[in-house]
Amino acid sequence: MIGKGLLKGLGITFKHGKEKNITVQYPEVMPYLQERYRGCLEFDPKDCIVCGMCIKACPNNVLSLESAAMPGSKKKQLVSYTIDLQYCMFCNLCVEACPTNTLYFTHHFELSTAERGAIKRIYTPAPGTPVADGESEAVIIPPEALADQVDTEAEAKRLKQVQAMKGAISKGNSKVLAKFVDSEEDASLLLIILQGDEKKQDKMAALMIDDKDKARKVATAFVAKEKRDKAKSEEGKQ
Amino acid sequence: MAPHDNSLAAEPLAEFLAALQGSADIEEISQDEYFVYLKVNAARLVAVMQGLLNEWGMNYLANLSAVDYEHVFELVYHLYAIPDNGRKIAVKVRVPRDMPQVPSLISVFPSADWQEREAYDLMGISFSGHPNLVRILLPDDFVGHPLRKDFGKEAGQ
Amino acid sequence: MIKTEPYTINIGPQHPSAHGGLRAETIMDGEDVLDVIVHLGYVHRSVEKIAESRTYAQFVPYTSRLDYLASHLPTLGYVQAVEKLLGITVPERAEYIRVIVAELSRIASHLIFAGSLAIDLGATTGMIYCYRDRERILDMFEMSSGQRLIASYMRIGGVSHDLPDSFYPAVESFLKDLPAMVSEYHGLLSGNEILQARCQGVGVLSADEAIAYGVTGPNLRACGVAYDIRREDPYGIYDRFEFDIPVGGSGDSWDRYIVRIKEIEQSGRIIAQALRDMPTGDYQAKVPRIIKPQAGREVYHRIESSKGELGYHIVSNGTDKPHRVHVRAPSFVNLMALPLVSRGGKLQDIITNIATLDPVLGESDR
Amino acid sequence: METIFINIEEFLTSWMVGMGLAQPWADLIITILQWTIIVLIITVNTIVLVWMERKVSGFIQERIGPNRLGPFGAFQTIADTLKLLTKEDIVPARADKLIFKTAPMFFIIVSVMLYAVLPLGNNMAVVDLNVGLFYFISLASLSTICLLMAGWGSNNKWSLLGAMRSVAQMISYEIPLVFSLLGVVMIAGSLNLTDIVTAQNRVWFIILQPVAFIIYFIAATAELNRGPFDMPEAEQELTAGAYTEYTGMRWALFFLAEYTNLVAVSVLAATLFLGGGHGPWLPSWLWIIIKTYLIMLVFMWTKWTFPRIRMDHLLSFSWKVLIPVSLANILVTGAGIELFRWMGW
Repeated sequence: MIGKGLLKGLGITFKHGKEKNITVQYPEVMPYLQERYRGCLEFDPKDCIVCGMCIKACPNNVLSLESAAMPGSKKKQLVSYTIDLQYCMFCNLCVEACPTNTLYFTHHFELSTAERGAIKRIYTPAPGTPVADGESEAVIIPPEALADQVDTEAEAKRLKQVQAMKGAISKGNSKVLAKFVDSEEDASLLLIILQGDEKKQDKMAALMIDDKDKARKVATAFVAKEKRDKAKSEEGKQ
Repeated sequence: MAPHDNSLAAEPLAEFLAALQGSADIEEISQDEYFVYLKVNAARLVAVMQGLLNEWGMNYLANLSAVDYEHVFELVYHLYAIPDNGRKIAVKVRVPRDMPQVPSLISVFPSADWQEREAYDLMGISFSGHPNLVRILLPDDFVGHPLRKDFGKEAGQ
Repeated sequence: MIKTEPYTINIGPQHPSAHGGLRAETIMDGEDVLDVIVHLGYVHRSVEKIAESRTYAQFVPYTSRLDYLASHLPTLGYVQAVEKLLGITVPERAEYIRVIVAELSRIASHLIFAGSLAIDLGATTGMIYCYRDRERILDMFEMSSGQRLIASYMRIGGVSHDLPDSFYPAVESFLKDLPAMVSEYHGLLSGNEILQARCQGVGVLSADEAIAYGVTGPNLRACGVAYDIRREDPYGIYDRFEFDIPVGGSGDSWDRYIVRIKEIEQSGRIIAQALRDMPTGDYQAKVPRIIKPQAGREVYHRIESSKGELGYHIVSNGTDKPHRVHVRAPSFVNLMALPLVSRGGKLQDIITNIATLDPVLGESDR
Repeated sequence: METIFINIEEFLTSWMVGMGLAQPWADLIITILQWTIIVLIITVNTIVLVWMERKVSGFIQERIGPNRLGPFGAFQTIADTLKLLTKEDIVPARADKLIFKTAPMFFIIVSVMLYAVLPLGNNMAVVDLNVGLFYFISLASLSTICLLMAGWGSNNKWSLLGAMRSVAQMISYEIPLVFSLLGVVMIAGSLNLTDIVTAQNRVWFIILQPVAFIIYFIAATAELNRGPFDMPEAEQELTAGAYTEYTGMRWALFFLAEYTNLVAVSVLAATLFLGGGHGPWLPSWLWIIIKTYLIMLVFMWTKWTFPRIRMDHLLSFSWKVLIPVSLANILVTGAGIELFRWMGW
């Protein structure tokens, strides 16, 4: 009979009126979280052995670290460790990759911040913390201290030089480049490459000031690659 | 045993392979444990597909994907039959990069419609005879075909 | 004779029933639908391009985000495809764990289907009940993987964790309550004459059309074709389980609904068998840390996702990153049938058809 | 208790006449007072009803419903009203501005006018009209014009679709609604609502006219545009139908009018079928309130249980089922009345 299903539906909804509510009143009552729940990604600097496995495992470049060579040892020590949580997918790959359980997920899930920058977490080892590995006596130097060691005046001069070099490249002065490649032709080719790519330009300018030999190597590599690509694309057309 | 044991059964294939050996349309037949691969010239694609549909009952075009190999594009069509007849066929067509044109399969398999539009949109392969070859996933005013290897490489952040 | 004029109306992308960004440009004559033009891409995230710049293992979390309503299924398809590419055999226990979570995913996805169909037809309470029961499945995913919705639980060669002890009582009590839940849906939704009238005879898809348009999964089975990849082309260990393939008859929206509700029960059967037969042992195979498949190898692996045939076409170039990953998304291909089934119907039938074709736009737009 | 309101009214009139005011002027002031009170009641009642609707849906769906503001979330609706009052009033650039702006006003005016004839207790109708029922029905069908104005004035396809749906729906359901009431009128022998209530002092008409009551209930749901017949609004299909372009207080007026209509229709149902103010122990006006709220609970219960029906099914249901059944009901009623007369009751 038509209407029987309708009445049955009414009966079901009526029955549920008496049942217990399933609502969890969230801010007052915190939801029950399972043990493995992946809330916020946290880092514990004291166990880190600076192996970089987490950074290799991360699909989205969330993690980065700064390290310094430990005096008198091949090992490195941590200077700072950054978790840029806004890109994190909470996929657990870094946690699985970490050999010392330095990275872990907490149950804290209220991650919103008032400012975009605040979601980036930067961890530094506590100043004066000896490195976990007992072999050397190395002591972590806080990054602020490291910054003091840099000669600010020399750095400013260097930056000025780099800027000048960049200006020359973007203006199309291939003479500055001629020192770093074999021929005039290559220099103009390199100029085209560098003008086309802002990043390469920055890198090259810095290298040309800091390390002339390395700059020469990189420049030749760039030119050689460009030539190869050209040859290939011509081959492709044929 | 191959992982995920859904490899090809030898039984219904022998006859099929024998019949195809003689076909002039097919340039090359190869086989691994999961698929029979047929290499076909783009010009003969529709005829081959029609043959596979009519004579061998391959009525289900499951997948169409386009792969960018530096100088050529390769289109791979994965065919099955409903109800299953044990044959799993991947038809491959190679087209030159500077003139990527393939005849559309809409007349044989209507399911090629959007899949061809997708290949056009993302890989820039044009399907001649497609009634409505416009972008499907990207906005209409998008420039370029992002799945090509020479499209800007800076992915991620 | 009154002169009428067809007009165009845009359903979506901002529409309560657009299922997350579908735009159906509808050409109508009064309330009658003359044609539907589907526009996709509002949720396009270039997943296939991203795959080319990630290593094989790194791409796993992205696949979870394809079909976020049954996130274990797209991950399962991807990791199995890579395992095929590498020739890795997965430990027995991992295979059983995969089956259990995959079938739970399928139930969750079908519950979303029933709930969203209910709300699209205006029965708000039906939706709430379905979502309430799905919540129990999400709790189980939280136990096993630590994440509720986008679990990324599968790993190449196994799963990320073994199942915790708390998982077994939860899944057993869920299976125990499943018949009661299903009978409640039947009481509130299936038995309802209004819902029947809204679904029966609406959006009819014939078996031939469905095959020609590549429609798969429950939508194909609703047309009376018993084609289930778990049975036809078994992957993993699906050949060990006993289950029925529910089929419909006429291929209308009602059959698509009923087939899915019946599949919930069948998935329950598979989970019960898997729990019974599950061996102890490893949950992860030994997989090299850096995965570099042979150059030039390619594989197409397909699984029966909750929406239909989900396939991955992966081409390797010998490096640790795939040369090409193509996702054959069932929602994408199934949506092709939307204009076909909607033509000649009413405006309200489009809503029913979108709901019963059950597309997930994250998957179709990729 | 029974005559408390009538006593107050009489006291006020005599007080005004005693102050030297002419009788017609005193009556006018009293009438204005009555209307003001009715509008106040309607507004306050809507706030209660919105809260009740939310609580009912919460109970059905195993939720709590509003619970933050005041005891049991009772002030939630007040907060909502304040929010709506402060919202920006958006008029679409291409809208037919006059029609767009006046539609909600007409809607609420029409809804309030319905209360003129409703007896909210014994001898408590504002106007004791001898064609009260006729007046009610003709005014109720005016609301469709307001919806059409809203849909047309918005210059939006969704709105227009919703408006056209509402017109088709109202026209179809007006007929079974009237026919279902005819049975009651035939038994009572009057169109005056007070007389109809008096006619029920022995037995309620829901017992004599069960079919008519069901038809009235269904048709009234359709007239009210409530689920499962909320075609003009249909938020899952038409986004919000005729109300798509309305914001802030204009939208709130529609909302208010819908609930006003809901109360009016429920009062009418209580009056015609549930014996109006008849009932033991309690005063008549309290009985009316209790019965009205019970009927409204059923309205809400059905809304939150059923899916929305399809437009063409809706129309064919009216023309092919409800109208024939209601006609048959009239026939049976007529025959029954004759039979009873013949038997000498």
